[in-house]
Parts: sequence; structure tokens; C-alpha cells
Amino acid sequence: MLSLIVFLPIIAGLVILAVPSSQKQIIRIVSLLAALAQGVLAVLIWRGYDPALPGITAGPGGSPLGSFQFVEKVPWISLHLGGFGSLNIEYFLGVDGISITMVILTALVSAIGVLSSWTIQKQVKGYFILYNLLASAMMGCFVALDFFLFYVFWEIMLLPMYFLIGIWGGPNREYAAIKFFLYTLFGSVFMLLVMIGLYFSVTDPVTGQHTFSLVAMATQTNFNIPGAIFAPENHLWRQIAFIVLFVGFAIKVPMFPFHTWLPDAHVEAPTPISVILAGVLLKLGTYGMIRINFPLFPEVFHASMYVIGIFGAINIIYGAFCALAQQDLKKMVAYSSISHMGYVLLGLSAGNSEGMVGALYQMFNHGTITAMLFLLVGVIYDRAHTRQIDKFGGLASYMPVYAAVVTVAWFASLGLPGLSGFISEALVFVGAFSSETTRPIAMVSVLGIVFGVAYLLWSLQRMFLGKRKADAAYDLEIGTDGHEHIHFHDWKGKLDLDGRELAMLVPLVLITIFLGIYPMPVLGMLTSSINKLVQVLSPVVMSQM
Amino acid sequence: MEQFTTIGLNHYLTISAILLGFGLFAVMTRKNAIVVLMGVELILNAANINFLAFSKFNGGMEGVMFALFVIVIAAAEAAIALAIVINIFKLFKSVDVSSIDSMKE
Amino acid sequence: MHSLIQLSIVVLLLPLLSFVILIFFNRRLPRRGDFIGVGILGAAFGISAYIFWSVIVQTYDPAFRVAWDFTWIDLGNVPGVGPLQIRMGVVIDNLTSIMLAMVTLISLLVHLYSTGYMAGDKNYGRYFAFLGIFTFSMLGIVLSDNLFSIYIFWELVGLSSYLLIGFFFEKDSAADAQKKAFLANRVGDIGMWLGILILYSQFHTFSFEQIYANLAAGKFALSNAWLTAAGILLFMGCVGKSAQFPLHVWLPDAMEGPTPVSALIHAATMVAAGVYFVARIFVMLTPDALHVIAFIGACTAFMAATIAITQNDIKRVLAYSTVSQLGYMVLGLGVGAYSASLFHLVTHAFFKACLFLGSGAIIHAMHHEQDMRWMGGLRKHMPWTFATFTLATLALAGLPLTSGFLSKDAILAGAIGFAKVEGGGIFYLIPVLGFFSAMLTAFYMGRQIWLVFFGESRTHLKPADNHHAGHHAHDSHAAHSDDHHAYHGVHEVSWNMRAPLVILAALSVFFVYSPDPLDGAKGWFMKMIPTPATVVGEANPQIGSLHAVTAAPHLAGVVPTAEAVPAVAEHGAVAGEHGEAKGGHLYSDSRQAEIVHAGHAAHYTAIYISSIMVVLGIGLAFVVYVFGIIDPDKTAQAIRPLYLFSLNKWYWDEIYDATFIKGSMVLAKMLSWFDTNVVDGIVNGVALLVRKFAFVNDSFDKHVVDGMVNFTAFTVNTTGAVLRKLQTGKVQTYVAMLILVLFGYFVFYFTRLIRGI
Amino acid sequence: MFELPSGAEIQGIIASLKASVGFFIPEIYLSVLFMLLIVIDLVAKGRKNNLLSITTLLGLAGSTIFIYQQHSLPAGELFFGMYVLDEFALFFKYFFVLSGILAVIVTMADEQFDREVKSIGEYYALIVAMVIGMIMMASSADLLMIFLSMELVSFTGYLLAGYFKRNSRSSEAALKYLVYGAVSSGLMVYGFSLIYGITAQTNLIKISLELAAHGSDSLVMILATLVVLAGFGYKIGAVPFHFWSPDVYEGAPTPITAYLSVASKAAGFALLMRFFYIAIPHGGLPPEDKLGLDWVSLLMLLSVASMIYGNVVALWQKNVKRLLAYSSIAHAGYILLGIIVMSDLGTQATLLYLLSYFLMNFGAFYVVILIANKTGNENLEDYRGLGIKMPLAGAALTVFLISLVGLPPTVGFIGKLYIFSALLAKGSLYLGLALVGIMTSVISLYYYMLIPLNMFLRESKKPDEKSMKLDLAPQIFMTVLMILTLVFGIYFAPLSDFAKYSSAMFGITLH
Repeated sequence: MLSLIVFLPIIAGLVILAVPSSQKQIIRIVSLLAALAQGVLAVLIWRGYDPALPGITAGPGGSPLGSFQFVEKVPWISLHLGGFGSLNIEYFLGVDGISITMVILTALVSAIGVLSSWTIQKQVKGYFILYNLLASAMMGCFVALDFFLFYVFWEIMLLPMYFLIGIWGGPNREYAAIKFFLYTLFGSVFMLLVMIGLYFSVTDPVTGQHTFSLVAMATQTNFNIPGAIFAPENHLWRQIAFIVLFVGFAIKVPMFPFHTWLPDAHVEAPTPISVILAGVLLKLGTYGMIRINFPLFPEVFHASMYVIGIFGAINIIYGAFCALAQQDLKKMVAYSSISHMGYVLLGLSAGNSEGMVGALYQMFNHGTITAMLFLLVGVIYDRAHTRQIDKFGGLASYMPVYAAVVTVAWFASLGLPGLSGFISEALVFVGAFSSETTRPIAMVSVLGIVFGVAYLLWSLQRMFLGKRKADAAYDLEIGTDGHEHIHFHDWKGKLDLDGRELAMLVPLVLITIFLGIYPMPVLGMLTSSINKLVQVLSPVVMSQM
Repeated sequence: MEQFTTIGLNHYLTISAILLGFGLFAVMTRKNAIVVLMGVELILNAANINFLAFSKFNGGMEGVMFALFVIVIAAAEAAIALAIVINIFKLFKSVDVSSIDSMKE
Repeated sequence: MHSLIQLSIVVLLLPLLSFVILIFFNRRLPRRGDFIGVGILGAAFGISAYIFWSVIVQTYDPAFRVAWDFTWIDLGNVPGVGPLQIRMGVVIDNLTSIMLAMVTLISLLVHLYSTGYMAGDKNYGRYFAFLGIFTFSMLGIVLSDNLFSIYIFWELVGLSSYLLIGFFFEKDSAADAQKKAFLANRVGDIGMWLGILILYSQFHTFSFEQIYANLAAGKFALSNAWLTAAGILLFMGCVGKSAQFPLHVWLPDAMEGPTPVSALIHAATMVAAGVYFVARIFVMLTPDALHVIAFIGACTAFMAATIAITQNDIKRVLAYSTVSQLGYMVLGLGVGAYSASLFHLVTHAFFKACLFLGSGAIIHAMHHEQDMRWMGGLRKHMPWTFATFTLATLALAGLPLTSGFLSKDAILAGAIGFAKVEGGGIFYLIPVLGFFSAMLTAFYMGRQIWLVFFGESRTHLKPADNHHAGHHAHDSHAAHSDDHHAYHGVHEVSWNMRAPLVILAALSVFFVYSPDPLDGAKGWFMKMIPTPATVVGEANPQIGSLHAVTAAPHLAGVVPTAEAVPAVAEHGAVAGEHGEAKGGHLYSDSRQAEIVHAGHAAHYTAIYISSIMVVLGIGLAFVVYVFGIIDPDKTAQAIRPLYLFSLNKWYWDEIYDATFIKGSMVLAKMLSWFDTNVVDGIVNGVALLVRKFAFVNDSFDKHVVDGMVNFTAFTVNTTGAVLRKLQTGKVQTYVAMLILVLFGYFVFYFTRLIRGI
Repeated sequence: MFELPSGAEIQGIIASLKASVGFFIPEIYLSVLFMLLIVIDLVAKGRKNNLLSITTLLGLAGSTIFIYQQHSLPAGELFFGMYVLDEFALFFKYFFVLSGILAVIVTMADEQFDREVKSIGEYYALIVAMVIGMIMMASSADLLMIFLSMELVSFTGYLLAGYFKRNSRSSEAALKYLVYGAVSSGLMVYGFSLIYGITAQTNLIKISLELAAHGSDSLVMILATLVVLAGFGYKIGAVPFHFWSPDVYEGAPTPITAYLSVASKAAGFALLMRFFYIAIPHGGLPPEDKLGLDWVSLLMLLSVASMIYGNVVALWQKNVKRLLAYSSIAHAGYILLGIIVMSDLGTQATLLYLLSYFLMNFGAFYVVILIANKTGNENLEDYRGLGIKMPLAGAALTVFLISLVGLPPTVGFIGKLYIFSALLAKGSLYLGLALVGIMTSVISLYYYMLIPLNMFLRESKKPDEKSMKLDLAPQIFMTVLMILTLVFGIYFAPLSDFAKYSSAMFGITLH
């Protein structure tokens, strides 16, 4: 099941490999089918998922079964290494509360990404091959429970992303692509060292061998190699490892001050790639923290909650301010997602259930909402070939549907009740405020709400309200019916949203609204895992180990 | 006084060291490729002297054997080297080693 | 589930239904579906009228309360807390049912009115949809039984207000106003949200009942200062919504919206929601918090009144009077005159709605002329409007026989009592400001009446340029009002706009509320809405009975202190049985009791003073405008600084613009500069410098321009630039370097050896 | 003082020689192949046909059979300890024969030969000779054998580097290679002489016993170690003994560049490991005990210097061949990491890394040659937009480069993984080295990616006049290499097992 959902896009990619590159439509349809199939599988997994099982750590008897679900565990590499036991790498997939939501999100966003890739005309074949590779890697990261496997997927993501930005991107794409690549690689290579170190410090209770299994690593009692580099008594190295991992993930999040690659990448990337990047890739950072960083080094996490919270607050407010100053709409949205990922960090730093549930829910919502934002930016960019906010004005009169969707998306992004973003932000604050550690930080971060309103409403006003500006990117003309119409230069398509765009946006809008009114379908899957996680992270449990 | 009258191991080693020095000096400073190669020969011969001396004072024939082989190799090397140098001369119309630096950095 | 609950939920959902229908299908429906909006609201009002009937009239129980809630979010078995759920629910008590009836009624009337007022607008259908969602969220606030859902509907109300203020979004002024309103409200909401968080972090629940139970049980772990802070922070929500100082700036601008909207949202219901919310949390407000509230209310009442004097835009005058009246209500809550201020909330809602709808009628008739200086003499042309408008004005001014009189006096009496109890001094400032504002209110309302209805029409006096400037401040089809002979076209408005005026005016008369034209406390309202017991400060359940004793008088209305004793006995009993019935709603802590008591003692004083004040105010208006003894313009010249100060609304907009708006924009610019140039370009300077060097190749320059990465890349690169120089291409150098390295290491090692390491 | 041996002794000697020959069949076979090639060349003079190359391919392929037979033979010494046969040696025998085969294939693909030389002549014979030399390098257990085999490799190397006689760059490369190599080997011999002086032995195992028994004068010993290291270091091309390699790699015919950068480097490592592990094993002891034999820290210096220098300077290269040359210096540094650890895991990692390097480097050079066939040179500028014109080549090259960086899912990642595992298995002792390795590999990403960057992200300046279509055979071969790189990146058990099996060295005294 999981293998299928992971490798389906790659299979589609291979199929596309066989299709002659002239057959653009076929190529598109193949990848669309793959994405849809992925979606169906995601739904099946969702239906078959039992929210009662906690996950995070191994079930009874140290085996993942009974705790994780849809587990696929086959020995992949098992080698005898002289004096060092044997190298055991497992092909080990499985989902629990914190990954299943991400699996669903990934399936959803990549399907929408395919739709939005329809407009790509340049080297369609190569594009979709890379796209599918990327989709597979992302999905793999979320379901991999073996650190080695996770790392492999993690690194596989880099290359397609590099080319997708670098080949199909905007004018300054080279720079953005290499910057993205170097940043993320810099973050991940150190992860490799930590991974190896962990391998030599942990044994699997079942086999007694060294293991890469994250499930085994999540239980502190498995760190039972005296003198190993990350043995419990080795505080210094454990702290260093935590920091290294954290930075590695924080670059993906992206957390201040490692965020500067994001605006460039977004501004240059084509719309679908921005959607993928903001919708899924950023989540990988925080997901990595939850899955790997925190449970493996709980005591360090506890020592550093405060710091993480502060960084979260910086992200929230700093991102909001930077967004406030942007002229380029897409850049503004990019900074807004920096700000919103700050909520995730804040929630995680709270270390209690409300905060963590909020953080994970925020990850999901940010995925859908930001996808919507970037799609909308793409819509206007396709028509006007500019994203300068002050090149518009009064659009609401001429493109009512577009304006309506934008309003929903914008308000979802600023956390209006009744839309999903609100609940997650609320939970994050509730959690952060409830823990003494992060209470002051939460009180500061609340300011982010206001500035969020500021930049979103301001852009909304400048682009949609009022009347057409003198130097607007479109012409005004009086139609036959006496009403004013506009038309963009060299834009042949429908003025307002066309069918394809609606097909991308409407599902997201519905999800946003539904989850804003009744969040339990997602939260229900999270809670048991999060409660378990909080238990694992709680000092009480740590003192017992 | 005795170590000055009778020739001991140190004398051989000193000679070979000096030879080695000369050889390296020649290789590093001479412009003419042929002389550079002669410097190489000097280095090899320094090694030879060592081998023979050690073989004399340690007993055992390995040193002598080694020296013989080194001489053979040196000869072969000279042959190949000359071939290459001649080719160089054909192309560059000179055998000035220091002037041949078209590939750098 | 109690039947009333079911009904209330129906009431809640009906307007939402109207919104959904209208937002999607209004273009396909005849008349853009306005009848749907009106009809649905009619139904809603019918049901809530039934609820009102059965709760207030039939049951007639001051402690009536039914509630129902359901699990909205289930967080499972949370470590350290245990099973944790976030529940949503509705509660119905006297206050709720009264508010339900009021909101639905006014909303219905406004719907009806709008069918006439908004006719022909190009977004006619959307307008009714927005009205629907507003009514829905307002009812949500009214019915909520917990802080979280109140916060949610709070925001939704803000949204619908945003949408309606900006309904004519093509006008930049409207677009600015809507943004301003939403932002100001958000600022308040932050405070409210923090207050909620403080309470949640202690009790892990949002429900009013549980929070109060926990507070009463003294489970609040943090210091008392935190509790006061929580109260004040929650009050900030009210400051934003009810346009209290210092967040009042948005309300006058909100008049950019269609006039019926101003009536519904920015006069009657939404802005009153703040007061309603404070009433809901009244029992957890510490005395300190109450003091803050009282002073803010007083300041607001006074400041707004002073501004209203000089405004010329008919709607702005009303807007500031609204702010001022809201100040009264807040003041009332602050001083502990709980029932009184809620009473004022309801009465004010009716007469202020009436005033706004009236002004709307005038504006409509005057072809969107809003400046009172160019009106006048409308009395003859619009008798209905004139009558209703005047009646509502009197109520607002607080003349006897009107509802306004009853409620306002109750508040002022409470203020005096409060000042007494608190030991005078600075606290007397509150009643003084209150009374003074009462006079100002009377004055500017008199001025308005005169300018609008009496005298000769001044339409022709209007300078053309001014007219043109005024143009933009008008409603949508301002284009129509180009003709200078607007005056001739003036005629009474149609029935669907007239009927609401009449109904609302009728509701501004005293007997609706109390048999005694001089004392609201005798009426049903203040009986139904008794001051609840606070759960903080010195409140302790075990001395509840004592409170029942001291609280008794206010139950019985005015009871001379001498006769208090028997009354105490009987009402103590009453309190007892209600205690069993409804978890003891009827006792109050001693402080509250004293205030109420003193308030009643001061009742007649209040009446005297305020009547004098009102008479003074109206008299002054007469003196100035009717008899013309004092020339307003000359006076204005005489006290020009004060005049300008008032005319420019105390310069609040300018101050905020100069500080917060500009400040944050500058900060934003700075930060984004910081982001692109510092964070992203730690070593831009160095990199720049290095690019001067000959040997930095340009391709590198192109790829790696700035940033952290670039820093590394830059250092790496320069090292490379240096190192590659070693590769001279001369084989002899190579050999030399080989020898050097060997020798170097040998020497190094040799020294190590000598030192015997 | 030397009395003649008696007849019986001579009989014994002859007998043991006979016995030893049985263990020597692959080398003999290859020598025969070498002569055969010369003869064929003489016979088939002038005629342009693939006769020679095919023969070489088949011949080399055939030799694997004989090598395979040797698995059954017991590990042991031959020819009075001059020569050993063990799994370690077998591994390298395969390795060199395979690289020889690849060199031939790559040569066949290279059109430059048609331009530069009128007949391929003794080229293939020399390659075979080099294979023989390297095989013997990997198997020598005696200073003398080491010296001889190394010289054999060097001489053939000189000739092959300068094979394009009329090409000045090629000849220059040859000269530089010659001078530098001669000096280094001369120094090495000098070092050998000193070692012989200290221990009176030339057999590695005997030397180690001697040193263990009587110790040695540390000053002389360090001098000897140093100069010997100069010889080895020149073969593996590690900083600071690398100076020849960029120029030679750039100047030499591309197949030879690939061949040298993979095979002779590997041979150098084989020699290095055997010499230090067997002759001076207690160099691995903590510093206080190994005064005078501190070659581990010496190697650390070398490896760190190589990793940093190679990667950093590579950033500046405009010529892909030269870029790869510098990268090969860096890779020498990575491989040295595995040797420094001095553990079974380390040896295994080294061998595995060599295997991965073999795959990806040959692959990269192969694509470079194919591209050079079309564009005529290896300048980075001329790679612009090639990815669009020849997507397969572009993809393949990208895969190989990614593998060189060491990103999954490529075999290069596995190599790095093992190296770092070997380092970290010793706890935090070698963490510093691992960090350097990691950092530099990030740097390396930048210049490796320059090639795909030019190929895909940039449009070519000049209009493409001629078609960039590749022939079928090269495409297939390229694809095979690419797929191998990927497959072994995902399923590397066979490689790793092979490396593990081969890490057994005769007479080794590692702990």
C-alpha cells in the first residue's frame, strides 16, 4: 500500500520516459492519472487508518506493529561488518498520526500541482519526469521509518527541485536554484554524520543489532551502547547532534536566519513548484523535527524549548513585517509562509498536546492555504505577466470570482474563524500560552496576528478594491452592455477564473472551510500520536529512563 | 682518530646523502631537460650506494640485488625519458623544462 | 435538549441559510432575492419573539437559564491534564432572549428598510447576503456559552462589518475605512484573545460556567494581578468592538458603509456586542479591572460628546453620539450598574437605530446630501421622518417619558453610588463626566434637529466645489445627486422605509419598559437582569446568604433603607430558593451590593441633576440655533483652538497615523532591507570588495552574489584563488615544493623529537 | 663469505619456483597477451581496424577466468616472499583488469585518436602492461618487487600520457609526469634503502617483525617513512604530492586520464595499505608509543589537505577534464580517511569507495569524451545547452556527478557512507576528519553542479551547426554505467560483501 503510493509517481515517470516528447498531452494525462491514483490510495489509507494506535514509539515487544499502521518492513541491506555487529538497513515504511496527515496533504498538493503544471510548455517531458520523481521522494520522506531510507528520500528531493526551479524558473533562476540546493544540502549532510553516529549508539531491542530504525531510536532505553557517541551519558555530543539535526531541518522550514533561500526560490520558481515547495517541502522540516529531532533527544528538546519558541516568534513577526514591505505579491506570500511556519515552531516549542496538535494541524492547513495563495498569484501572473501589487487595482469589479476566491484565501491565511487556519493558530497559542516556558513568547507572538492582517488586507485593498490605477497592467474599456471591462495584453484565455483553475482552487477552498468548521477529521488522527509524543518528551518519562 | 682512517658506514651514507642533495639540486634548478634527468640518475645512485653499504655492513645479498635492479631500471628510465625529451624538442624546439608550462593553475 | 435550545439554534442558522442562498444564487433570483433575506429574518424574529415570550413573560424568573453544549474538538487523553475536550454550546437566559429578540427585530427592520434604500444597487443581492452573515454571527455572540465561540463569532462579526463597510469598495475612502475597522478590531481582539488564554491556561476550559466555578473555588493558580490583567485584556475586546477610547477611531469612518448598515451594525447591535461581552464576563472582573473600565467608559462618553458638537455630517454626529452612548454603557458596567447599562444597551439600540434609519431616509430624500449645513426645513416635507426622528432624539437626549431617560438615569445613579462607595475623590470624576456628557448630548442633538428640520432649506447655499468635494463621501450612486435643485425633489420616503422608523420610535417610549416614567428599576427589564454575583475579590460562596441580604434592596427596586429589614427577610428566602434552583444567581458580594444600594439611594439626585443638564443642553441649543442669541460661527471663532480640536476629533487619526501606522511601515521597510542586505548578505561588503580583485571570475560572481552561502562560497573561492597559484605549470617548482614539504615536516618532527615529545 | 648453494638446495629452489608459478598464472597470461598484442600490431600494421582493441578486450576479459580460479588457492607467499596471493590482491586484480577493459572501451569511443595518431599501434599493449604492473603492485610483499612493479606502471604511464606525439599538451604532460615521477620514485628508493639499512630486510613481514623486535632509530625511520610516502603519495596523487596530476590529467588522452585517475591511483592505495599495514602496523598505536612511526597523523594531514585543496581549487576550473583531475585529488583524500581508521571496516570502506569511484569516474570521463567528440573540447563554456541536445548524456553525466558528490541514491553515497561509518565507529575520535569530509563534499557540490548547470540551465551561445546525435553503442554503454551507479546505490550488498571479503590481507596484524 505505502510502497505503491510512494512509487506510483516514479512508475508514471518511467512510463513518460517511453512516451515521445512530442506527445505533451499524453504526458500530462499520465502524470495526472498517477497523481489521482495517489489521491485514491491516500483516501484508502485514511479510511483504513485506526486513530487509536499511537505510533511514535514501538508497540509492545519493541515491534512497530500495534503502534504503527500499514507497516512494511523488509530487510534491505544486512551486512556483517567485522567487529561492528552488522549493518542493518531496512525498507521500513509505516504511518502514524503525525505522518498520515502529511501523506494526505502530499497526495492532494501534488495532484493540484499537476493540474497547475498544465500551462508548462517548455520541455514537458523532462518536467513531468522530474516532477514525479519529486512527488515520490516527498511521499517517501513522510512514510519512511528507517533513518537511512528517510535520508535517501530526503536527498533525492534536492535534485529534481534544483532542476525544476533552474530550468523552468524565472529570470534569476540559476541563482535561486543553486542557492536552494546549497542551503538544503548544507543542512542535510551533517544529518548524515548524526545518522551514522546514532546507528552506532542504538540497538534494536528485537534483534539486538545496531539499527537505523527511527522507531527503535525513539525509545531512549535503546541507547544502550556504553561509550557510544550518542549514549545517554554523552550530554555534549547529544546536544551537538540535536543542534545539527535541528539546523538541518530548520533550513527546510525555513527558520530565521536560514530562510533567505525561500523568497528567492519562490519568486523564481514556476507556480506549480511554488505550490509544492510551500505546500509540502516546508512541512518536511517540521515533520523531521517531530519525527526525528525531538523524540531522539528529548532531554535536549526540553532544555531548548525556550530557544525554539523564540525562533518561532521571530519567524512570525519578522516574516509578517517583511511581507508588509514587499511590492512583489509572490514575495509577500513567500514571507507570509515564513511567518506561518513560525506558528508551527511556536506550537512545537510549547511541548504540550494543544501546542503540538496545533502545530501539526497548522502544517496541514498551511499546506492547503499556501497552495491556494500561490495558485492565485499564478493566476494573475499568467494574465498580467507582473506581480507588482501596485500594478493592479479595482480588480474586484472586473474579476468577481477571482476576487471572491482571493478573499477567502487571504482571510484563511490571516486566520479568520470558520476557516481552517484559525483553529490551528488558536491551538498553537493555547498550547504555547499554557506552558510556563513559552508563555511570554506567546504573548509577544500574538502581535503577529495584527501584522498578518495588515499586510494581507493592504495587498487586498491595493489590488482588488478602489479603481484601476493609471499604470495598471491592463486596459479598461467600455463593453457593449455599458459596463466597464478590462483586458490584459496578450492574454487570450478567459478573463476570470477558467475551469482548470477552478478545479484546482475549489477543492482547496472547500477543504479550508470544512476543516475550519469541523476539524476533527484531521485532529482525530493526530491526537493519540501527539499525546504519546508529549508523553515521550515529558521529563517524567525521561527521568524513568 | 680511528673513524677517520678506516672507512665506516657513515662515510658511505654521507656520500650518498651528498649525492642525493646534488641530484635534487640538479632537478630543481637546471633548465636543460637532459641535466634534470641526470639529476634523477644521481638520486637513484645515492640510493644504490646506501644499498651496497648497508648490504656490506648488515650482511646478506638483498642490498646488492636491489642495487642491480635499480641500475637496470635507471637505464630503462633513461631510454624512455630520452624518447620523451626528443619528442618535446621536436614540438617546442627546446628542452628548457622551465619554459614548458602551457598548462597551469 | 430543551426545546428553547432547539429553537435558538434554528434562529442562529436561519440567517446563515439566507447568506448561503443569496451569495450563490442572488443573480438567478427575482429581485436579487431580497425577499428571501427579509422572509428568513422575519421567521427568525418570529421564533425569537416566541423565545422572548416564553422566557420573559411566561417564566418570569430572574435566574432562568438553560444551556446545551457538544464536543467540538476532542484532544483525547492529554498527559498531565487528562481527557481534554473543547466544547461548543448555546445558553439561553433572560439576557440572551432579550438580545435575541432585539437583534432579530432590528435586523428584520433593517432588511425591510434596505429594500427601499438600496434599491437599484448593482450588488443588491450580495448586500442582503452580507446582512445575513452579519446577523448570523451576531446571534452567535449572543448565544455562546463559552469564550472560544464568542471569540469566533466576534471575528466573524468583524468580517461582516468589514465586508459591509467596504460595500462600495470602489470608493477609496470606503476601502480605507473597512481596513481600518478590521485592524482596530484585531488590535482589541488580541487583548481579548490573551485574556482568554490566561483563563484557559489555568482551567483548560473555555466554558463560562466552568471558569466561574473554578474561580469561585479559588483554583486560579496565578497571582491576582493576572486575574485583573485577564479582565482588562478581555475588556480590550470590547474596547475594539464598542469603539471605546482609544480604539474608537474606526467607528466614525465606518459610516462609509450604507446607512442601514450603520444603523444595524454600527449603532444597534455589533458595537453593543462589546458591552454584552463585558456583561458576560462581569462576574470575573476584579474591582481594579472595573475601575479601569469605568474610567475608559467615562472618557469615551465625554470625548465623543465633545466631538459630536462640531461635526457637520449628519451621520458622523450620530456616530459620535453612538460612541458616547457606548461609553455610558461601559461606564455603567464599570461602576457596577450592571442591569442599568444593559438596559441602556437595549433602549439605545432602538432609538439609535431609529435615528440612523431616519438620517438614512433624509439622505435618501436629499439625494445623498449628508452635510447638515445644506439641509433645513425638512419638517414639512418629511413629517413621518420628522416625528420619529424627534422622538428618538428626545430619547437619546434623555428627556423624561422616554426609554433613554430610564436607562441613562439608572446608569448615572449607579455612578454616583459608585463614587460614594469608593470614597469619593477622583471617583466623582465619573458621574461628573457622565452628567456633563448628558448635557452635551442634549445640545448637539438639539442642534441637529434644528439644522435638519427647522428653518429654511439651505441647499442652494452649498458652494459648488464643496458640493463636488462632498460628492465622494456619498453612497454608491452619488452620480444622481448632481442636480443643484435636490431640495425640490425632497419628499417622504416609501412605506417600507417608513414602517421601521415608526416601530423603532414606538419602542423608544418609557412604558414599553417600565410602568413608572421616572424609574426603570420598577420595570420588568431590570428585574429580569439582576446584577450577578462576582466570583472574585471577596466573593465567597459560604457567605452567600449574607450577600443575599445586602443584595435584597435592588431586587425590590427602591426600598427606603428604613424598611429594608422585612424585605431582607423575604428576599433572603427568595435568594435561598433560587440558590437551589439555579446554583445561586441572586446574591452579590458586599461591594456590589453597596454600590447598588447607594445607587438607589442616589436615584432621585441623579434624576434631578440629569434633567437639569438635559434642559440646559436643549436650552443652549435653542439659544444658539432657534433664537440666534449666540452666533455659533462667532463663538467658534472666539474659541477657535477648542473648536478645531473638537472638529478634528482630538486629532486621534493623525496621532495614530504618525505613530503606529508610519512606525510599523518604517519598521517593515527596515526589516526587509535587513533581510535582503544583512541576513542574506552578511558579507556583501566584503564580496563587493573582492569583486574588485582581478581574479574573481564572473561566472562565480553571477551565481553567488550574496548571503550566508555566499560567504562560505566566497571564502572557499578566494582560498581556491590563492591555492591554485601554486600550480605554476613548471614541473621543477612542483618538485621543489615536494622537497620543501618533506623537509618542512622533517624539521617539524625533528624539533618535536629534540624536545622529546 | 657467500658460499655457493649445494645441488640439493638448487633442486629445492627450482621446486619452489615451480610451485610458485602455479599461483602466478594470471600475470603470465597477461604477459603473453601483451606480447601477442605487439605481434598483432606488427602484423596488422597501418590497417585501421578494431582488431587490436577487440583482442585486448577479449584477452583482458579472459584473464578474469584465471583470476577467478585463484579464489580456490590458499593465501600465501610466492617466490620466497617476494609476492603474495590473498583476497586483497585478488580484489585489485579484478579491479585493474576491469579498469583496463573500461579504458579500452573508452578509447574506442574517443575520436580524438583518429585525429591525433595514424595507427593505434602499441597503445593497447601498453595498457595491458600497465595492468600487469598494477596487479603486481597490489601483490608485492617485498621492497624490491614494490619498486619494480611501480616503475613498470610509471613507465607505461609516461608513455601513455604522451601518446599523442604531435600534441604539445600531451607531450608536456608526459614530460612533467616523467620528471616528477622519477624524482618521487627515486626518493622512495632512497627511503627503501634506509629501511633496509635499519632492518636488514626487504620483505615487508620480516621488516615488521624486525621493527617489533628491536625497534628503530625514530629519526631515520621518520625520514624513511616520509620519502617512501612521497613515492606512494605521488601515485595516489594526494596533496602535497599531487602537483603533477592536474597537468598530466589535462594533457593526457582522456581515456588515459580516466585510467590513471582510477587505476593507478587504486594501485597506489593498494600499495600504501599493504606497506603500512604490514610493514609498520604499529603506526596505528597512540602517539607516545609510535614515536618515529607517526605515519597515521601524516596521512591525516595528507587527507585533510587533499580534500580541502582539491575541492577548493576545482571551483576555479573552466576545463572539465582539469576539474575532474582536481576532484580526483579530493577523492584521494576521502579514500585516505578509510585507511587512517586502520580497522577492518576502514579497509572495507576503502575498497568499497574505490569500487564506487571506479564506476562514477569512468562514467563521467566516458560522457566527457562523447561530448568532446561533438564539441571538440572539454571547455565548460561549450557545455551550454547540451542537456537539451543530448538529454541522455546530460542525465548520465548528472548522475555520475551527483555520485561523485556523494548524494543518494548513487553508489558514491554508499562509498561516503562507509567511510564516515568507519570513522564514527571509533566514537568521536575521528569526528574532526569526518566534518572536514562533509564540509568539503558540500563545496564539491558547487563545482560539480556547474556542469549540469551549463548543460541544462543555460542556452548555448553559438547556434548548433551539427547534430549532437550519439551512436547507439555509446548510448547503451553509458546507460549501463548510469544504471549500475544507481542500482549499486540502492542495493549495494554485493559490492559491500565483495569488499568485506577482500579486506583480508596476508600477514596483516591489525587489531
